[in-house]
Amino acid sequence: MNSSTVPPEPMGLELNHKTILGLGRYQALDIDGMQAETLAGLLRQMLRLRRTEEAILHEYHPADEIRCPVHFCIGQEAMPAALSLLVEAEDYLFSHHRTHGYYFAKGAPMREFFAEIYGRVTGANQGRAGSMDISHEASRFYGGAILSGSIGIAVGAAYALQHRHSRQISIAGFGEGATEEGAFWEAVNYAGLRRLPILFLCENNRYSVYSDQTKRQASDNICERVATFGVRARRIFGNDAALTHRTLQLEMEAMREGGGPALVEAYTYRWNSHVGPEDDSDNEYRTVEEIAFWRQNCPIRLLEEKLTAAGRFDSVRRENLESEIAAEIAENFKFAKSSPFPHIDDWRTANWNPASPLADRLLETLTESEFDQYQAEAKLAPY
Amino acid sequence: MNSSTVPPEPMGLELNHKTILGLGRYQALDIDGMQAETLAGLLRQMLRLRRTEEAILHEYHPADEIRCPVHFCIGQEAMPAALSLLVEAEDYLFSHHRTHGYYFAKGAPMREFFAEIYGRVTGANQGRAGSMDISHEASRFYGGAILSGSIGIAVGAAYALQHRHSRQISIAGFGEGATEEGAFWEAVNYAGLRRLPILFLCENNRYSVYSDQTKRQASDNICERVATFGVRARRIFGNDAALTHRTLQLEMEAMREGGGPALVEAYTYRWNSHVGPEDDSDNEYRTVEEIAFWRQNCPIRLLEEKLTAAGRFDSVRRENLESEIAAEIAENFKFAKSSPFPHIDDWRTANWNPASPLADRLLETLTESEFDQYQAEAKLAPY
Amino acid sequence: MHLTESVHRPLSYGKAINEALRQSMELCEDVIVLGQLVDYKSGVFGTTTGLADRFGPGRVQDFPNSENLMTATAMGAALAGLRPVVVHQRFDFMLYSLDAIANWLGLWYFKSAGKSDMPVTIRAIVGKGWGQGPQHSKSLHAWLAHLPGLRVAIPATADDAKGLLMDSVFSQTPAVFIEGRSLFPMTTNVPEKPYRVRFGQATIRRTGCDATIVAIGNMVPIALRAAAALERDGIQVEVVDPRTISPLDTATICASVAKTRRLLVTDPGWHSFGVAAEIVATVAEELGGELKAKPVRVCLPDSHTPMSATLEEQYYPEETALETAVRRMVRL
Amino acid sequence: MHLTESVHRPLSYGKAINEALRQSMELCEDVIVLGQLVDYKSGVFGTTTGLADRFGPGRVQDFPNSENLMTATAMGAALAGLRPVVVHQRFDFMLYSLDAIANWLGLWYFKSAGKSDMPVTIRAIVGKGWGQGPQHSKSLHAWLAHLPGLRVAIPATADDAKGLLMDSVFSQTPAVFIEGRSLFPMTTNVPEKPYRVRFGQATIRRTGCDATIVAIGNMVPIALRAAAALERDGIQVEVVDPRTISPLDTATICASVAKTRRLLVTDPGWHSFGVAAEIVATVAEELGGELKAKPVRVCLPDSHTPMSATLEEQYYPEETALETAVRRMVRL
Ligand SMILES: Cc1ncc(C[n+]2csc(CCOP(=O)(O)OP(=O)(O)O)c2C)c(N)n1
Ligand SMILES: Cc1ncc(C[n+]2csc(CCOP(=O)(O)OP(=O)(O)O)c2C)c(N)n1
Ligand SMILES: [Mg+2]
Ligand SMILES: [Mg+2]
Repeated sequence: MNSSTVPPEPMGLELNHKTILGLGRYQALDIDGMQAETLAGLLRQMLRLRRTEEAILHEYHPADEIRCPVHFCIGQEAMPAALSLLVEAEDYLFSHHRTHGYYFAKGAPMREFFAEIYGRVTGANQGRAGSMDISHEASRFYGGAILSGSIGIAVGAAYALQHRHSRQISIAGFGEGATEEGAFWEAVNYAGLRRLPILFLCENNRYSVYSDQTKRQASDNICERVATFGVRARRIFGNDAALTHRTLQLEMEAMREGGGPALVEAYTYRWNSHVGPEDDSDNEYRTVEEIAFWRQNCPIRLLEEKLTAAGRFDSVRRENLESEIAAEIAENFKFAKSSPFPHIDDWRTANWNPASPLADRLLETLTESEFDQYQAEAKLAPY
Repeated sequence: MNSSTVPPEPMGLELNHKTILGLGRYQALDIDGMQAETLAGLLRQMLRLRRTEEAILHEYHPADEIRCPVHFCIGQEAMPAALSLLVEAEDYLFSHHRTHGYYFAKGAPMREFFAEIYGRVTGANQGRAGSMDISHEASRFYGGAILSGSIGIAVGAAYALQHRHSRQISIAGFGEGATEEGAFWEAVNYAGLRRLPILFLCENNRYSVYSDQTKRQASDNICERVATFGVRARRIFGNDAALTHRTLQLEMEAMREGGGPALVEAYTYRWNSHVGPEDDSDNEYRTVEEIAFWRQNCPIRLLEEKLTAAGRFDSVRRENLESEIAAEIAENFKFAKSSPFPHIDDWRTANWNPASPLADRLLETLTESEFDQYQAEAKLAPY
Repeated sequence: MHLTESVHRPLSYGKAINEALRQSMELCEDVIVLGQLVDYKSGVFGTTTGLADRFGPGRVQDFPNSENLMTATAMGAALAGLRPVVVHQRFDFMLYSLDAIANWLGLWYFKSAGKSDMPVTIRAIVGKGWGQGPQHSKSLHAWLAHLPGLRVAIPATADDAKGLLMDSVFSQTPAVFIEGRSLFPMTTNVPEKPYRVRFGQATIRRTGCDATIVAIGNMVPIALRAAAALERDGIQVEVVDPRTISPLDTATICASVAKTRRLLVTDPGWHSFGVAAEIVATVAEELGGELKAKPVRVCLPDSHTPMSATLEEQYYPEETALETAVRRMVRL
Repeated sequence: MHLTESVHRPLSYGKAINEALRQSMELCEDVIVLGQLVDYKSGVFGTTTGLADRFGPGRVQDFPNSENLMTATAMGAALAGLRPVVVHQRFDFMLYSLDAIANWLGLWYFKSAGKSDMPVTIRAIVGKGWGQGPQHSKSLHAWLAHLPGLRVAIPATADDAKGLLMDSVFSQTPAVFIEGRSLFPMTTNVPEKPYRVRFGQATIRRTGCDATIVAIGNMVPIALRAAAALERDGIQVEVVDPRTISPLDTATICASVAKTRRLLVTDPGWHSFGVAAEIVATVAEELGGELKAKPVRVCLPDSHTPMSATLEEQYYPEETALETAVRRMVRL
């Protein structure tokens, strides 16, 4: 894989959250040579995710029926959209607390998503998990709310895939904040050592809740650090959906051919509060200018304008797309709201799988156990 | 601080455990410009440590009175010796399981050391800690046997020193194996972020028990990795006591002036088993040639030969030194063996300090506590 | 001194913690606060609000998402003379630091042979409700109580929260301070002065002769409501709040049960191998055959926390569960 | 099937574990072993010796000193169809991975609503003696038993070690398998065939009518020696070995105590908030006033482990402590 095929730094910039703000309106989005289908798919996925998030956002407090913490990903649609077009059903995808984009990227059903955050028995996890912890086994998608915790599990899936000489890969999505956990560096070291087929996707949205990255890390140079562990790493302007797609495609194809682990750091931004639909700006952690910059460089708008300018998109298609998405969302809201609530009869079996088919097949049962109490205890080597 | 004053790579080599083996007999030891006192001190400290370790080694099984796991540091004397001449009483020093060299480096008393490993009440920790966990509060020395665990504590001491604008520093000594723990990278990140006065001393002896570094890490490049976190890092041939001294001196002086954190990686080798006086070579993890190389480049011999050639040392001085050390060791053995064994009357107060002088002085005591059970419970913000 | 003359006024649990921190930092410049987001206006659910403005960033520090290091840092800082208070927004996040706690903090004093103290206070907040789910609502306070060398407070009222927190900060033995998030808005009369509530001293929240309920943390208000309901049926319940589970005031608990001869323990942790088991076992060892009814535990089921609100209702025991159990014990 | 016809022969506890691993790996190629130094000749105290030669490095992997990742790796590998066995040379080293265990492994099945299994087995070896000291000898098995979603075995004999380990490897629920290092050289008759011992089934190691000793892990041989000594005085002690503490076979324990009316629990963990408390509490709840004597716990003192051999002698309870306690219970 030739790293020069993906321009890692737009306009010759050394990419970080400070330099990016100097970009003004992002001009480097490049769709040359990309298939129409891909571009349409990117736009469609981003818009679908955006509208879904907006719908939840508006519904959240007034209806008061979604009773779990929700971390919105409005503004961060490019990565999940690009991923959705490239990830295969048999790949594994693990997500941090900001799950929604990744859930949809893996092609898991919207029905079970809405039902889950509404706490209904028809949800992906029968209402046990909610927004932060949602998983969908059939889709090989797994969320979880402890920072960096799912990354190590993703490494384990990659271990098994390599062990079986599979062409599938394992993917872990997380924010720049998760890289402060020691758990992350254990994962990176092992991935580099064993050259595991794992793709680390770091969406660097600058903040951990309100805290700026450079208040928590000596510098905004995750890629540089990760690369020294033997893991290929590159950073991109993460609101450029086309670039994100090209980057992931290259990395994933290389990885399926045994190219070893990689990290992609996508600079992006969340528009809303860290959690919930409230506004958390009274904590004065980000500037009006910064917010304006990122809204101006909305990933959907950037791609849409480019496509429109190239004559590949127009208001009619936009309207069709919008109404299709709106219908899908409305239907799934309805499904969720009309679904029954769960009930757990036996907490114990809800936590343990009592079946053991393999043991039943392979092992006989020993009931008696013997013991000679007169043995002198333990004379061991001293350590 | 000018990094060019310390040649980091002897003979232009890119230093790692493979390239080092090509060095043959190490020729680069350079004592020019070093004070006689320093050189004598280095030799003295190394020899004292070596003889102490040898004495324990020979005594261990036959007498069967030292009943705790002991990790010998024969072959690794240069670092502790150099450190002993530079560390100040008010600095903090934290060690991993291979404590002996660091204990002596901090100037903690030999009496309490011997008594401790003999499990006597006169020991540094009244026989509660042993070789792996020994500490000496008055000397600000602290050992501990969980890999990487004491490094974070060292960071905390550095935090307090910086907080108080002290010129003292905090030092953590550990092996290359400890760097695989996530805990280590959390410490490095924070040290780099806050520019804490902490000196990380990594004695890279290639193995974690039997396991080769490159079986556990993608490459033998700890310095490169650490440097990306904003921590100054340099590697040296760690059996060159003079070089080690110059390197530590520069780093420690810079640090006392606010120069921020640094790591020194010293390539060295342990001659004995990982633990205990047995021979662990039946695990076939290292070659005869490798062992021969490192024995040939014994840190004591390297320095002694240089000093002798320069006319600064001779057999008379050597004999005096040996007999002085032998007497000291013999006396302390005697002390330890004739000391009483400990007894704990109350396990509870052995684990808790019941005194609270500051609380006694600052706080009054409230005994009653009230409660209005009729309050409606908790209407909270949702997260 | 009983502080009886000092000024009391109603303060919420959350605000009492904030006041304890502020006063501690005023009293002694060695007190520092470390934790994610402690230096923002909203603070940690309001408990750290204003501290950074007042005492500056040097003493109130946002921390990277490195929980293990955070505890270790506090330990090293304590060793070098500071009195750090570490804050975890959720108990669950603290699990990354259990090595630091169990392999280092708890045994430091012991293994130094009493020569070296580590006055570290760790605040851990337990989520409850609004779909916190299994990774934001655990309370493993039983784990901490099992560790030698560590003290564990689990205050149920604003006044205890302030007094126990100040005692932690200014004592020599490390302590974990467990806060029930659901208690944050509840108010009690809190003295204005700095004061301590001593560890290992239970308080009787209500006297009665028919049964003893030992209630831990946020089960205290629930137990009191159950007791009030039972009183309407003529059942007099004594409610004991241990306030700290390590040390545990077994004398007060046993004295109460010796009087009532019936014991119910209610703990906001999992049923099995938890704090309730320790209390039931201790009473059984002390009072054995003197009980008139079999002791009962009312705890969380042995299950991880479900998200859905309807499941949360099933999961968290309320006063009716206590009432039913007590009624059964007194055979009414 | 009771394996009565199968060939038995004496095997040490350590060798029985080795055999369980070897047979498991033969039976199913999905079984892998991860742990520091598992692939060297000496293996982990001999328990992994020969596996790497036999099954190759792909299935027997040395692991970096990254315990948290090791558990997480096993989890991901299990999710993707493997059956990993993770090995910790000391329980203490596992503490780095408690986040992975308590925040992920234990709740995986629950939060997936039963759709996703994680058949992971974690072996943790508990050091005892020869100055292991406070960082190489802890056994926090009570912590693990407190966690929903996890099974915990603590075998006392070679035959149980093999059978429980094989049951763990081939079941769907994750398990922690706790090995007493001091038991490694002890031998029992172990069947050659692959077999399972089911979790949650206690065994009566000796019958008696005067008192029940429930003994955990390496306290079993000590309890049996105490029982033998007491028999010489005419005291008949029944010794129950739960074999697994989660699930805990409370029925067998309660049935024994219902017969003997006296209970002593001895556990190689700290006294307070430990496994012994759970057992005493359960019996108190079930049998309440039917006991003829107050129940007693004989555990480790609530203290970290001292290094010095003379302190170790004070610290670890031996048969005399059990004998004294039983004599007091039966008032002789
Ligand atoms: C171990 C742990 N510590 C703290 C938290 C609380 N927390 C939840 S999300 C979050 C911010 C994470 O920032 P980042 O990883 O950059 O992801 P983002 O929210 O920006 O997408 C924090 C601190 C947690 N969930 N887990
Ligand atoms: C958390 C933890 N895991 C495993 C061990 C077991 N252990 C003790 S020493 C050691 C080797 C460490 O190697 P290194 O850090 O290079 O130090 P060296 O022994 O080579 O001086 C290991 C794995 C431990 N003490 N702590
Ligand atoms: Mg972020
Ligand atoms: Mg080493």
